[in-house]
Amino acid sequence: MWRALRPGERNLRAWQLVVLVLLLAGWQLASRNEQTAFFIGEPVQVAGRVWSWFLPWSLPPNALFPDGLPGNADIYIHLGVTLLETVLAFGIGTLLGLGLGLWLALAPTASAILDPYIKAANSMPRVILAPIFALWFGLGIWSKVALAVTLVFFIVFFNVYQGVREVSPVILANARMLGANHRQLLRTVYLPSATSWVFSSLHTSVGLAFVGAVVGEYLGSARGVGYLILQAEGTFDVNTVFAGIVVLTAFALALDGLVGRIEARLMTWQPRQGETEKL
Amino acid sequence: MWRALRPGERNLRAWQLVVLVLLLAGWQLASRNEQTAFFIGEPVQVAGRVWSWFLPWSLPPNALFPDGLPGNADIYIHLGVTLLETVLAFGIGTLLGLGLGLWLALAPTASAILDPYIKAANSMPRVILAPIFALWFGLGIWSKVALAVTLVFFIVFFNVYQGVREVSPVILANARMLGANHRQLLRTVYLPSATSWVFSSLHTSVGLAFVGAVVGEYLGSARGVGYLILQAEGTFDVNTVFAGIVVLTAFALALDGLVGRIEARLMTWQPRQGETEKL
Amino acid sequence: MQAPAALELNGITVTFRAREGGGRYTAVADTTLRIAPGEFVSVVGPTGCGKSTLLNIGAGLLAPSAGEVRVFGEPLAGINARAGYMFQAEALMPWRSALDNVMVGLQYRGVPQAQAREQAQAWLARVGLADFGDRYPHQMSGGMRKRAALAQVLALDPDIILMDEPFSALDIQTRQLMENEVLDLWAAKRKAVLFITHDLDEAIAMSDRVVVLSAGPATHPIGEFSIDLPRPRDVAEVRGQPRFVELHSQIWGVLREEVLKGYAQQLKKAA
Amino acid sequence: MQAPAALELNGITVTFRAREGGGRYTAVADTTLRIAPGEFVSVVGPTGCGKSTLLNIGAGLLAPSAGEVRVFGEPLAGINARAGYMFQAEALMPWRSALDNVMVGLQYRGVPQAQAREQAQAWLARVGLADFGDRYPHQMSGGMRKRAALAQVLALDPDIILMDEPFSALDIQTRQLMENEVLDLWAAKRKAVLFITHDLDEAIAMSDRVVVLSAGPATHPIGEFSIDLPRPRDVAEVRGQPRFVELHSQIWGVLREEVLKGYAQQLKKAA
Amino acid sequence: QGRIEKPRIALAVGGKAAFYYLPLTISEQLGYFKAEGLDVEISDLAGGSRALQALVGGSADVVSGAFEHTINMQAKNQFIEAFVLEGRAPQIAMGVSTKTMGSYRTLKDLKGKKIGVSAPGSSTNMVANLVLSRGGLKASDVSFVGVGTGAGALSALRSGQIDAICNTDPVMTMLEQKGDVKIISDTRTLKGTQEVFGGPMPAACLYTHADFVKNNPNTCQALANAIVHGLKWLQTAGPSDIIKTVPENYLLGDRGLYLASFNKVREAIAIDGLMPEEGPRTALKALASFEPSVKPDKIDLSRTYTNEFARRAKEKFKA
Ligand SMILES: Nc1ncnc2c1ncn2[C@@H]1O[C@H](COP(=O)(O)OP(=O)(O)OP(=O)(O)O)[C@@H](O)[C@H]1O
Ligand SMILES: Nc1ncnc2c1ncn2[C@@H]1O[C@H](COP(=O)(O)OP(=O)(O)OP(=O)(O)O)[C@@H](O)[C@H]1O
Ligand SMILES: [Mg+2]
Ligand SMILES: [Mg+2]
Repeated sequence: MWRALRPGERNLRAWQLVVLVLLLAGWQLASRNEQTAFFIGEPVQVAGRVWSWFLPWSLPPNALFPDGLPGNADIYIHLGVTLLETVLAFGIGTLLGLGLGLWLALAPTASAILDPYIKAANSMPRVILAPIFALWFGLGIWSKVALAVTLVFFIVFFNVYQGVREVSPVILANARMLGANHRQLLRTVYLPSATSWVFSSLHTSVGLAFVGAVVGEYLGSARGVGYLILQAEGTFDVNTVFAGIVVLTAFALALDGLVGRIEARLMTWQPRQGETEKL
Repeated sequence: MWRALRPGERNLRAWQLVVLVLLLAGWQLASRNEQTAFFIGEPVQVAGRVWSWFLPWSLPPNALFPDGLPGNADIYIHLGVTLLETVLAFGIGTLLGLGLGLWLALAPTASAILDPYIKAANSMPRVILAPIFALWFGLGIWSKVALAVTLVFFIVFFNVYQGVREVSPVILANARMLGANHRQLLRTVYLPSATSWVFSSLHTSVGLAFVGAVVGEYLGSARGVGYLILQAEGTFDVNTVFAGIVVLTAFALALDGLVGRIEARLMTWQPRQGETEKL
Repeated sequence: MQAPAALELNGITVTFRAREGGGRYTAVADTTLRIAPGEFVSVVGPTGCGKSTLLNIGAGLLAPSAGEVRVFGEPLAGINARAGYMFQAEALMPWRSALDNVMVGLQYRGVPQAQAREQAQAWLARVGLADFGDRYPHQMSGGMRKRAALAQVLALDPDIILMDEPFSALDIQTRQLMENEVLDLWAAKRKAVLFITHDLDEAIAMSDRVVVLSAGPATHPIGEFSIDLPRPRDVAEVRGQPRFVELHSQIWGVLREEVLKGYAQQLKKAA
Repeated sequence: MQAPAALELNGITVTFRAREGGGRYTAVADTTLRIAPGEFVSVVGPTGCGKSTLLNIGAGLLAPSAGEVRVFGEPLAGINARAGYMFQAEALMPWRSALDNVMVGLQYRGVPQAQAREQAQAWLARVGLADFGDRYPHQMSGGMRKRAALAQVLALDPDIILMDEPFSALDIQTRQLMENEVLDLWAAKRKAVLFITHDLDEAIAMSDRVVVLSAGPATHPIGEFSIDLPRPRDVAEVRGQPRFVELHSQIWGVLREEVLKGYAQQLKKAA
Repeated sequence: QGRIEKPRIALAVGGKAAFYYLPLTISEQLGYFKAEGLDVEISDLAGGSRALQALVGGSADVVSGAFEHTINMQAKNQFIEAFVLEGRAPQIAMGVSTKTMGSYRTLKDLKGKKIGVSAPGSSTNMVANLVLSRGGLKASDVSFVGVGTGAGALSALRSGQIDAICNTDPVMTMLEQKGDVKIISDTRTLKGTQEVFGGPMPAACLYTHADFVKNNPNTCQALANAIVHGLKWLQTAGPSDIIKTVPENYLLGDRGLYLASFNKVREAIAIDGLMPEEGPRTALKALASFEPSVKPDKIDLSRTYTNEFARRAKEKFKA
């Protein structure tokens, strides 16, 4: 009995669902307290809001939603903007981080000189930079992309930098003896060897790309999920705030899943446990 | 001639100084434009503000400061609060990240179940959570610490998690054959092997701990450097804003230097290049 | 009733999933091997046949696809706690100096620090590394690393010793010194030893029994030879004895054929 | 005028900074070694004496503390581009399959993909791994990895071949096959070969000259022996020749003494 | 009326849902901007100062924000001009917590207490300063805590982390309704404004660079027209009209509350978009007392606003 229920590969999804249900139940319970509900909303209302955002079908008034549930299907433009910003920021930040990380890891003098400046840049509160980005990039999507890039970039950068320096010296020496030039070393030794470092940073930065885009919108924009959240906060509509967070989270997970897939494909060479086959 | 000037280990500091001077000069030049100055301030004024914050000696009116320069020496309480928050957040976030990262890396089932939830948590926009932290932890330092912890934690977590999984299988098998129990494996194999991963994440998170603390203060507080910055923003005093950033950055670099020292000490075992001695 | 074997591999089969979706590779097929307490068994066989795989099974690091492992009569689940295993690959912790590496097993056992250090230092001296205790692995030569690994395993005084080509990176002279060291230890404490080597001289000089494995895939023992040379032996001297030469040519005959068979298969396929 | 040596180490001294602040360790002291084009030179010496260090110097991977390296008459700065180096440690890229590992050098040279693949496959077959091209290094046995590394180096057809104990992980039979493979290649293309081994038989059977190094620290050559056995040789057969046995005992005499001296030093210090 | 020079207008506002900017929302919702031939994109930012920054940075053409900003910016040599007024009182109220300051009697009791303001340095902070100065207290006698204008402000007061609060609506009405605060000063009414500022205090307005006004008179006229049109509509609108016009999600999920708040601030909404004669001077006085960098003798108030557009708009919508 217990063995069948025991978490394992088989019933993984089931267990994840259990955790989800527990979380939702806890949330619902906590929201029974009026004051708390004021901050964390109610899951049912949040679900209702998500419904109205995505679906064009209205529901008549019922027990859960005394006012009924309009089916506005009006989130798509906001969501589209936010996703676009996120994906752009993720892509640009990753490329910049990779590029600069590789360059500095392979150019010890440049890295020694620039080191304090990069660390200084990383410790700047980004929120304060938002107006400057607005100045440079306008109030459109690019200022949000810039803000999110500043989050993604550093995470990727530091990991790539470290990853490259962790390359096995023997493998590196071997490749050099085999006649690899600088570019080839990069492609066949540094990059593959740093892959697991890069992916570790990508997992963190997927989330932060969303955070950056939303915070950017939150600080000033005309559309986007962050805009919806800001509007809702201004009107004490905490359910909408959380609906926004829920929607974003779902998309963040989807993007992360994509990253995970690419990772799994690139990392087939790694030894895994249990490669013997049970007969 | 050129050889003496060429960047190298010897004249590293000098070159860093050159970069600094160039940056400052660029800043000063850019701030000649009134409109730009509104956003980026003027380095000289910023320096003056830093002087007033730290030093008790006033300067009489002069060419650079037509109004003179008061010596208030009044930043210490704010700085103390912010540093305390940062260090607490850095410490707590790192410990949590290490602990949970180690645990999940070594408990594959738990990690598989919790995986989406951790990623979801990472992609929540922290700024929006600030009011909730204020509710839970009050408006004192702890709500800021909490905010900064949410930034530090995930970065450390993801790197520890990956670092532990990258342990060489042979070394792991060897330690197990030598009779290491779970705790000993952790201490003698997983942790040392993940050290470079951990430190890579610490370099990123030093900066983010500051960011978190300042943003926390920025969203509601009675003192701290973030409070000063916010106050200055309200009155469009951009020089003070940048003075705040400069001060924070200096301290972030100092903290990072400390981390670097510990790292260097723990990583003596790593092969370095050029271990032969030139006679 | 016979005393239970120290290590008993019963009908072991090991099949690897070769790659994603792809086929399988059966490295070892239906192999049975018993090592009595106090017995010294050597395993020889063509390269890539499955010797290390067998040792991994005996150490409990790899679960067999079929078959059963028993340690002193008990079925083995998980790591074989009574065995010490000297790996073929390099397994020293790069973040610990030679001395610390030798100490680590003792520390796991809870031996007090000072005592552990003393024992480790003594073991380092026995393998000729007394002066090199403070070197990190990357600062040692290949042979020095091997010897440090040997000291690491032997310092723990395990009941079963598994060794995978322990001396292949050593020069002949050092090798003989090490061989004698191991033989002395074995003679004094009567361990069960499972020893993999490519050097037939070494196998014969040291063992009570030599097992010859067939070429892969589906490796299995194809010959077992009892080595009835008198003990104690000195590995350098024993090679001169006529019985040694006789055993050598017997085993060599079996082995040579096997290797050539495997290689011919390869070449044929390649052609 | 003599033709310039293919590889020339002139008065090489290598001193390692032992550790933080701590003392130094002079591994190699004032060693001079010349390898003519087309010459096959073996280096033997006690373990840890500095053989790999010398090879690293010749490959340009390590800068000597004093002395000079010349390649075909040119002073060497940086990597020795005309040399192929088979490392003592494992140096295959774990993220590439065996075939891809053998191909990688050809790809660096800009050989077209299809052709590189074909050549690499041919080399894999020559080292008996035709069927194992799609294995990743962790899926191969120790000996298979060594052979793949050999194929990787030889596929590039370098002018100078540096090999650090290439065959120590192979069984005798495979080893002889590989030795003959290398000798054939060498005979056909007249490479300069610098070959490190612990197996004196191997050294004598293959080389034109055997250099014996002293025990460390401050290793330097203490004997050089011209091997005047007729070519072409078959490594298995040559061992039976009386001249072989004679050379063997000559070199062995020098070597044995050196190893014992080094070891005795160690033991004395430890006591 | 001439051709509109710049029909596409980027308008920035900090916290659009607030009552402070209700006229803007009304004009937008009723399509008055479109009616004037304008295509206005309203960007909502996290605070009035960010909206101003957007203007200075060039990413916004026009801002709906507090009039003081024009003075502030002149002190920094940037000439910004208000051209139509939306609010004639700052709509900021100050109250003391009934929980921690039940025994409050005079302003002196606030000495050493924690006062919540929306953000340090903001207009709520300024109002609090002015109120305190009437009780003879200096800013350094209390400590100001930034609590924002959202849910955080409510919980900070209710949980007793601050002893008094100076904030805008709907926060103040919400606290008032639940009996959490006792209002001690109220600039939502004209009378309260007079008390605190010593004169009429202009609040929200549309402002932009003086150059922009000069170069785009027709555009500014169209904007002023739209706002004044909205103001006119508000004069006569009943509660149900408001509820119907304002976007659903602005209604705080509680129409009763929204209307209660609306009634509180109704008086503060401008009537005709004209800047009162005394207004700029009041603002300058208040600002100078709060911020040493603003030197009253250096400010040319006539360059901070123009009534030209509002006057014409008023004529247009007289009917
Ligand atoms: N993880 C794995 N996946 C697939 N095949 C594997 C794996 N590990 C080993 N093999 C295969 O199993 C066979 C036996 O390998 P093993 O390492 O046991 O050989 P060995 O006898 O120790 O050889 P050597 O003398 O060269 O060390 C080889 O063909 C190898 O390719
Ligand atoms: N990076 C280093 N730092 C300090 N000492 C080193 C370093 N590398 C090598 N040594 C020392 O130099 C000496 C020679 O090492 P080397 O690897 O050349 O030996 P070797 O002759 O190849 O031995 P083996 O036969 O065991 O491979 C050894 O004593 C070793 O400890
Ligand atoms: Mg093996
Ligand atoms: Mg070596």
